[in-house]
Amino acid sequence: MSSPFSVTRIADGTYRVETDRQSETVYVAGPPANRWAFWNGHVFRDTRAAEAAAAHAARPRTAVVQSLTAPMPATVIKVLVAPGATVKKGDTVIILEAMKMELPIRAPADATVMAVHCREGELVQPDAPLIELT
Amino acid sequence: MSSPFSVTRIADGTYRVETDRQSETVYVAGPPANRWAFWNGHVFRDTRAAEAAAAHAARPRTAVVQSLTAPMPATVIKVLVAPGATVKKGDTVIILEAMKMELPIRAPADATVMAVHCREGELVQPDAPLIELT
Amino acid sequence: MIRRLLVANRGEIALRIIRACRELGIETVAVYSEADRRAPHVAAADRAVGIGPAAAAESYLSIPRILDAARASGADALHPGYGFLAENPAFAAACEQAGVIFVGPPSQVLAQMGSKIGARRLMQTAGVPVVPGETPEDQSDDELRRAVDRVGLPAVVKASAGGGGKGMRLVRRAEEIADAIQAARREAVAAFGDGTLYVERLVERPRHVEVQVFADGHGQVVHLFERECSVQRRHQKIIEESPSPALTPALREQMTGAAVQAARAAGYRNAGTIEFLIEGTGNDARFYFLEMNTRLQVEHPVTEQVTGVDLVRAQLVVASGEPLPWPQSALTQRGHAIEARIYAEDPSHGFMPQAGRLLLYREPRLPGVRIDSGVVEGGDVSIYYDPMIAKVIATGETRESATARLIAALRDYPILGIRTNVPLLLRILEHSRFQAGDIDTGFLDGEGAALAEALDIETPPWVRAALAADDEPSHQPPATSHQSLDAWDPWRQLRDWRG
Amino acid sequence: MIRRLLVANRGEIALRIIRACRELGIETVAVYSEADRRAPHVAAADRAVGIGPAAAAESYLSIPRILDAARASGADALHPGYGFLAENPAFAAACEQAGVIFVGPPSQVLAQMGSKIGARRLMQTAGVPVVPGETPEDQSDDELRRAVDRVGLPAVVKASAGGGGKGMRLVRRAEEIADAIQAARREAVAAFGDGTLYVERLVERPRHVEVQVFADGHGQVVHLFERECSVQRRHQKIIEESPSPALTPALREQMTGAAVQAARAAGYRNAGTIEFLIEGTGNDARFYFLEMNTRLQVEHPVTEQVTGVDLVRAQLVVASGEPLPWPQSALTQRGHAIEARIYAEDPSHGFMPQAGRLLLYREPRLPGVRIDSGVVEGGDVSIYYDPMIAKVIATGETRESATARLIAALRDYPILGIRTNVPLLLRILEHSRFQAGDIDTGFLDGEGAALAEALDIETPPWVRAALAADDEPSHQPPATSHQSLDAWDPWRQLRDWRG
Repeated sequence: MSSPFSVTRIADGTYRVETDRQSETVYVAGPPANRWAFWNGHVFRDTRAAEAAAAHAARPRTAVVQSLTAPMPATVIKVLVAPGATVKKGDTVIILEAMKMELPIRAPADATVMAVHCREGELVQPDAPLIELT
Repeated sequence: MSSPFSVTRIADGTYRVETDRQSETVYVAGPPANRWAFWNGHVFRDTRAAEAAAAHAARPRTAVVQSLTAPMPATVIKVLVAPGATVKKGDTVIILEAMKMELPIRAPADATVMAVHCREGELVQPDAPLIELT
Repeated sequence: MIRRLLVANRGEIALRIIRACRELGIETVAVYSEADRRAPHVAAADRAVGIGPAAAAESYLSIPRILDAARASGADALHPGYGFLAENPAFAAACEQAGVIFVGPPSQVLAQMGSKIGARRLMQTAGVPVVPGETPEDQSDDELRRAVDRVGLPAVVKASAGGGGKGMRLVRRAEEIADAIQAARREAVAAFGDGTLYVERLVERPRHVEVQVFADGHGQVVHLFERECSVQRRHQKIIEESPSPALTPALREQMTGAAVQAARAAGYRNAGTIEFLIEGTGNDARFYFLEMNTRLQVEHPVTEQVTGVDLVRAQLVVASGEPLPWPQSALTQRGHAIEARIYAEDPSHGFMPQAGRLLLYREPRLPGVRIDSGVVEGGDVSIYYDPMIAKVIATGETRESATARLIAALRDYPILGIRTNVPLLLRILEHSRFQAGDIDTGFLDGEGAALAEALDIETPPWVRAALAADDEPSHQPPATSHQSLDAWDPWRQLRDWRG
Repeated sequence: MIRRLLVANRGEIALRIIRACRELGIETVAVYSEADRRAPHVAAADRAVGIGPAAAAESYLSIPRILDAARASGADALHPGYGFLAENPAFAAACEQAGVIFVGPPSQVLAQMGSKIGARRLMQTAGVPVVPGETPEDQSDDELRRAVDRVGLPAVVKASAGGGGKGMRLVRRAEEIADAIQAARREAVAAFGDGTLYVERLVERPRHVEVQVFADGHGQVVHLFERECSVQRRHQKIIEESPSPALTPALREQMTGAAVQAARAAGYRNAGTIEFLIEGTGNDARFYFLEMNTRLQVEHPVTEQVTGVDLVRAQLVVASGEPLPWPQSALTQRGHAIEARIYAEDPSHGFMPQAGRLLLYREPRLPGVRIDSGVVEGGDVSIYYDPMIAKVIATGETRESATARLIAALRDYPILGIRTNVPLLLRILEHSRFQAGDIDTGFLDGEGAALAEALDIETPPWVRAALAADDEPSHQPPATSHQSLDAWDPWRQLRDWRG
């Protein structure tokens, strides 16, 4: 890849990116699957890993199974569906609680519940699959 | 070794040292040969490595050769003696410059110059042997 | 003087209190839940006592557990911070009974000011303006109409039992009164089974301005000027400043005078805040008592910066029984200070609270910028407690320079691993209405959505270049005190990308 | 307004200037020697230009190289900081000729105030008190005796050509005059081949107190009160504070008035400092002009803290041709601020300068504590430049609370890898004479050795325990953004040593 930028690592996670006319400080952190950057008050998520995964997933498959995951560490307050149930788009399937707020997890489309991977009262981690729909 | 202290590492180089009645924060940094600690405005050098080296050096030897070393990164301004020369205790043998100040390196005892390991104008690092006396 | 103080809180405010104690030579005892075992406030205190599981109800909100910790550690005083039990009269009373100094007002003052009705009544007898309103004994249409006449137009007729906007009707013109009463009563009966109506003057485009007061046990009461807190999202303050751009000197004098009167009437002691709503501008402005906060406020640094005093230190001095360190005549308001609260939340996705590890967290170091925070790089933002992780307080000679400093600080404050409201804060501070000082409490609820939508920008090429450089597997781990330092060069030129 | 400014300096002052520019929207250009390629000021500026090898004479002191950098980068202004070329009239003149705004006074003012004799003469004509002294044309014994009478006792008779104490005699009583003249003349001839004698009043136990002044190009001159700088080691300031504990309100008024007069007489522009010596205390105190510093001082933050203004910002505003941002009537002195300078030197070993890598460097975060520094953990303290690595400025309501804050900050400021004067600073701040405000410029040269000797204490057992724990090979490297974070727990309980 050719780029007009000269990049210097000036401290842990800190990069100076320069051209002849410009110099910017960019902060980068996180593993490839969860990469973040900061510049001048803006935050960016690096989506290349996700894009690669999406490209991989784009190959034809016999059935599309979709996992719903927790967006952050949270406690499972309520599991509203059981495997085999059919749900409509927008139906709340699980309620999480995090930071004193309830977070409903909704079905992104009409679907059938394939599996439930969490229990009420359980503390779940980000990106942990909670439920699978097909 | 038994100790009445509970030690918890609370951050990189930072330790909380506790007894039932007391809790202190101590900072530690550096490789074993150059170990430093900080507590409550006081700085400590860990002398155990140096002591071990001294104990090792205490074994009988046929000739005692002493290296004089630079106390800090410095520039060699002047080398005043050549191998074979005899020097008296207190004689200046090398002049270093560091931080805009001259630092004379003096003979710790009457001695003969065995070897000179630096040249004028050279930048020397701490603990680098500059000259050997016997 | 207090000798050993238990800090019944966590996060940035616990650190703030511990630091004030250190300067006064007071020993500190932290308390922590299981989730906070490794939190910065635990490391900062002289000693620390575990008080239970992560859930606040079983730890930071448990009166018996906190009192047990105070007894076990031999603390002779307790600072509640803000939130949690800070305004709980039963907690203050329990401290008083246990012989532990509660750093705050007496429990009966907490009880009285905690009741909205009690506080309103007290203010009225003290001559402090309250929003005109009444629940007529006689609920006939005629009497309700007369009540509307008394409170003045525009007015709101609403269910006395209600809340949440149900059974509420706005009356702008006299002709609308009859219909409004009928409609409100119908909805009130339907929603609450009780048709009793309350009539209140509508405060239009209100600004939220509060006055810091301080009283000692020797009859001295002072004020420390005002804080403007109109930038709110759903009643949650986000940006606070002092002086308020909305106050004329005459209005300031009236409001601070009313606040001192209010504190005197309440028999107040220690630091407190009288919150007011302001309607109108300039010489037409009117102010109304909203409520009293019987504790140190989150936004107290704004006052510290413009007055040059240490409010937490003064709290400890006054709680020890000593007189206030300053007479009113010694207190001045100089320059301008603005505080922005950093929340772990995602403004682009419905302000969803964020939790996780701070992969990178570097506080800016700028002259005139103070950061009160409770987190460190590598630490976790937990799901259990308030999502506010830091406060940035900028001080300058003028409102413009303080704002410029705050903007510079936020642009230089990388927080990675969780989303925060920093990008939104910047959009607010750069907004023409904010810069003109033309903000009422409805500003953010009105404009916030548009601001939040505009937050995501295209990733600039220099950011892509830095991400690509960070991908390179070549670079070595950063220095630590345990590795060979000679091998490590934090400034190493990675490569020239021009090639 | 200035659009792009070249910072002709390094270290903390370069960072300070860059930050002020950022707030004003001024682009910054850093310069760096080869030794400073990776220094923090280079990273902080918008762009950076290399100007030569490590030796200052070939980089930071090279007028042509710095002007080349200014031209190449298109800078329309240049801030010299302090030290290096800041008070060099030829440098200011070169900037003026190159059409680059020099942020400081005009070159001819630098030239005049840089000459001790010229400055002294100017002050005398402006009516500012100078230490009485003269070199009589007629060098006869009688005329010299009359000169001693005129300057007053105690007096010093010294070689006019001399320095370093040679040919110097102290005269306390009139009877000693004849012998002193003979002895001084003999030594003067022997040492310098010139027997001309200078007679000067001896200032006993002098305090060093300076007044900050500021002048714009529109005829406005203000003062920003005083700084007390009597804690010095060999004329090197170590601790500075404002207000001075030695000044009565009357003396402050006289001195600040004299300083404004002096600045007016000098045709001064931008920020400057008039240094005075004070003799005696209370109402008997007298003050004498010592010299004028025609630049921003190292200790300027002390003034910023007590007056609430930003001196660097004002420098940039005034250099742009705008009027001073404050009339005298708007300037107030509130609270107390103390600054301690942290030097990389070893007080226990003859104050030998230290250089090396900062193995651990953590700045304390305390309310009311400002740190202006130019180093980072993992960075190198170089042998090439000034050994001052940071300034800690504590502000409080009173001298006692500011001192307590400064002590708390220094006790919480670990710097490992090189020795610093932090332990000595603590001993000075805790000294009864310092705490009583009873310090003259001889204090540290008198008591310093004893203080420095008492610095080394026995390693306490808890420090040994931490060192032993750090030996354990078991612990993992700290988290970085590049390693798996899940595996790392920075707060891991290492072990219980009670076992």
